[in-house]
Amino acid sequence: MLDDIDALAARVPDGAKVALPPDYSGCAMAAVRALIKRGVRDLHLIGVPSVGFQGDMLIGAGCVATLETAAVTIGEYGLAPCFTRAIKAGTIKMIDGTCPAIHAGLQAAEKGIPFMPVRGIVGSDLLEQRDDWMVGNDPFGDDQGPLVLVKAITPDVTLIHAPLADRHGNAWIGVRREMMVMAHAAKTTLVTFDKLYDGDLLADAEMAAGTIPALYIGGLTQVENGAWPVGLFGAYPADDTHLRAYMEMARTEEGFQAYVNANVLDRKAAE
Amino acid sequence: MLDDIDALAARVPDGAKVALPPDYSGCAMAAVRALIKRGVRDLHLIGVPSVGFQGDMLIGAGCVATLETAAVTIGEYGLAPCFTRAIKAGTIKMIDGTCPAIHAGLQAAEKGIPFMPVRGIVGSDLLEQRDDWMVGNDPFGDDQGPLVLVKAITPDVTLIHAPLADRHGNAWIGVRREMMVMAHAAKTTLVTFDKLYDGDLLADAEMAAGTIPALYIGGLTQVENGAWPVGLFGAYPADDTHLRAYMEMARTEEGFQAYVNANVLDRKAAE
Amino acid sequence: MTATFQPEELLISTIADMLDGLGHVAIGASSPIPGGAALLARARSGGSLRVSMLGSEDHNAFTNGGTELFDCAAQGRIDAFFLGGGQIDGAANINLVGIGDYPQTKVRFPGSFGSAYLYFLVPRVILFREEHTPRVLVPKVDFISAPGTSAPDVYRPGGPYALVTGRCVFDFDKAQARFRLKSVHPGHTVEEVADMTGFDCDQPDRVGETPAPAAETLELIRGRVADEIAETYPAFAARVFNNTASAA
Amino acid sequence: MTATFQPEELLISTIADMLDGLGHVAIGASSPIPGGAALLARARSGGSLRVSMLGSEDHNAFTNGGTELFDCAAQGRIDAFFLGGGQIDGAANINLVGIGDYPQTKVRFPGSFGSAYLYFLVPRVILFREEHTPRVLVPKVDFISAPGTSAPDVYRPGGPYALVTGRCVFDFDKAQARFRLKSVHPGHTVEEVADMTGFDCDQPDRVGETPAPAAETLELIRGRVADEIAETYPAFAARVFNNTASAA
Repeated sequence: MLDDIDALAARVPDGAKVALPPDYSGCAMAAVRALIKRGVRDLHLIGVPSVGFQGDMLIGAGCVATLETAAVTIGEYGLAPCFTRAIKAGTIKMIDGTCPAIHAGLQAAEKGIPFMPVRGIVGSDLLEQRDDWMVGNDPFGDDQGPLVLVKAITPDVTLIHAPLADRHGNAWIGVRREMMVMAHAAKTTLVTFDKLYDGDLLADAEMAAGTIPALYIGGLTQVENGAWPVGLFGAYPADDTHLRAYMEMARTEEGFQAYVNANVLDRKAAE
Repeated sequence: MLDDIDALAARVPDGAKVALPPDYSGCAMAAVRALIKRGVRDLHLIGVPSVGFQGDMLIGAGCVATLETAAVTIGEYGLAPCFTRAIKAGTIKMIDGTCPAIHAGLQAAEKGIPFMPVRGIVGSDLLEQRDDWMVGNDPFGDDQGPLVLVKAITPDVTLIHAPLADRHGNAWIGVRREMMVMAHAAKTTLVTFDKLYDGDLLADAEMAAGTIPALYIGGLTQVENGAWPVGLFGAYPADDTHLRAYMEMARTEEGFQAYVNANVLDRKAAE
Repeated sequence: MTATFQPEELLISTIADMLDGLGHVAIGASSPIPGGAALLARARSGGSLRVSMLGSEDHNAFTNGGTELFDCAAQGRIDAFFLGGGQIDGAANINLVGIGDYPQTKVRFPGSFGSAYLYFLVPRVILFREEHTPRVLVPKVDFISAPGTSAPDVYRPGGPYALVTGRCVFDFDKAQARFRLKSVHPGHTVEEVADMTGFDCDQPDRVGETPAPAAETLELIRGRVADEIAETYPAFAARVFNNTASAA
Repeated sequence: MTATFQPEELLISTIADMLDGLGHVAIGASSPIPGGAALLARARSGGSLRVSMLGSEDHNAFTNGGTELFDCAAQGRIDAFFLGGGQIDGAANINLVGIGDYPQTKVRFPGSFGSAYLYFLVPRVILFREEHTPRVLVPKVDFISAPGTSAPDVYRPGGPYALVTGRCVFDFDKAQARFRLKSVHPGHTVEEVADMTGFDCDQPDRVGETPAPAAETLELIRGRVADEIAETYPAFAARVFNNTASAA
């Protein structure tokens, strides 16, 4: 158990390959603010399979060198403003993917194999951009045509927010098992969590089924409401008013900087 | 929801490829007895990744043409008597595998891909027996040597016993997620279960994490103590006395037949 | 008897008609109208239609995280899905990436999501884009996120079934790789559709009007469907149905 | 001070010494003595050693079903594992399949389990077989479930570390692909080991005696370890430790 969110953020080195879940999963937004406050640089973000406000903020704050994702989406709020600006300006390297290929790459890392075959994709312009995807064939020759072979994706860090964790270092994520694969695939996983579970999550058969074992987790810290202003499945909805204000402010670089000043730099990271 | 265990057993056609879990997972023993009573023939059993009393009984009763598994094991009780006899007599076709390759084959089916790469295996005599395993290479040439490519395994039926199921047709299996992969990979899944969960397993975030959705399940029926005489994780231990009696009787073909007469044919299937 | 209805209600009703009789419909991110259509079809199915909606907790039968939708599609267990496109061309190629030269596109869309996969594997993919302008419906997309058709050697049980816009419905002819105008929504005209469509398509001599939602359909949409969709799309439900059931 | 001890207690103590300082030890099916050794090592580690025991509910940190042990090994997260063998030969090849011509072997063992994989991937694989006879320790196995060594081009971070039997401990020299007698258990002799070993191996001039378990080790084994192992192996615990804590 780490002391606070800054101690957790300190474990993400500059240049790290960091896997992040989408806004409907478990977003460690407080940790993202701590990373921006620390001024982390040159991150290679992987959206699993897409990324939302976390990605937009880190890009806006200049923390990102490379973005690998199937999409950047902030749902009903519109196009991600900092991401859109960065693409236009060419300030980040973009690696466009497709959801099942990102999952497959992580599953390959989970299984310790160098690649995983994926259906579809052939004929998409995505394929031409990727030197980590190849077209191959079914070696058993069942003649169902070409397959795409996706290279394993091994994040240095998986960064997530969980509703619950226990003193043994286990974290509960319920059915949001993309975070389980992310934890298995990554070299280490950093977790913020809302509430301390009083007991051993693995000792309760019902809780265990949705728990990432401590085995995969390199550091945890409690941050109540740690997904804010994004929502957390089963716990709380997104802070609509705040997110609309973000969208409004982030329309310009200056506005985004004002947002960061007010919400990241001038405040304690844990709201 | 099916009327009874015989209605469930009727859904396993002769010649079906049937995936079964090992004794420490969720064994539908009552369904196995119902299958023997019905006189099912020519099954292709897949032990995921090994099989225990279920396999031994089905083999002893002459229901099995082919056995594909990483092992037949009944743990502390000794060597599986009917299996051992069948191998010696050459009455079943044996397809020896290794645990991760069986899991990989099922995961390939789960993902709708024709094969999955697996580490290890090269240099094992297992490889020479398998026309559904091939040696291949990493197409990205990271020079970590040969890989085994395992062909997808698509069971016709996955047959399991779960501690709980609900009226919507969802079944709870907790952390025993090999049964989840088996359900995803198979054309259909048949489930017996101990207790009816009063509500919707998918609506409860804690239960949902360990639940096979009805989507994958072709039939369910309640059989209390349905894993007996094998144990059920978190619910009840194996019936040691009964299993020892089985081991004693099954040492000979006549003894096994006497066991079947007493425990399968002369009794109601649900004890 | 005709009732007045909103454009969103017509679209929900029109799409729902394409889902009747199916077993399992899945809905991706940011798709309130397809989601509403699936929930309407489910309400009419007597419970036989399963709906799996990304981002929903109530309408989601998945328990294996982000991979399950894709695995499930590959297993043949999903009958219909929806895709949109920043650009859609006459061969049903879709572009979810951007306009201009990749990667530094002058307009950037969110990204391809699962389109490059689901378009191949789901039998009935319904293309849906409310905006029907030459800017969206183009002769040729700038970036193919997912192709409309594939060479015969490509494994492709799935593909485009129809294109629904704010003005009309197109069917898709896979053999010809061309759209065919099927019906024009009430209040719109064939000429207007022709003017606003940037791609070439087949146009029969007589093109009907998209059927208006029946009164009982509207009642279902405004009642049960509005309540159900509000869980995942509260802003949409509030705007269209004045539904504030899920307001925080 | 020397205490009397049972053979199982010596084996548990001997194997546990090979696990001290590791981070994560996994135990497969039907392995009460390796299981006991891992639980002993954990008891001595002050909680830093993780133990994942197949079939156990109390000592199992896995939540992803049957695949997790194998995936975890491939990720490099398992430091030690145990394998046995119906036959084990001098090159550390193991046979878990049968004696005679495959497939209609005249003696059939349960099967290869995960050996053909874990033997390659887990750095410290300890071979354990209580029976030490020429029938088990053979010049060449009839069927290679998993090979002791591999060609240099094969990805193999793991492999055999030692062979522990009811009579002695062998180390394994990977470069030579040969066992080397390390110590003989109390009550057994080097000559007896030579007689009962069917394969050729290196034998130093002086071979020590396997250290007897210390009194505090025996106390731990008979107390905490006996209680903990009884959950997964009640028959073993009852027989060896007269432990009936888990009797139904």
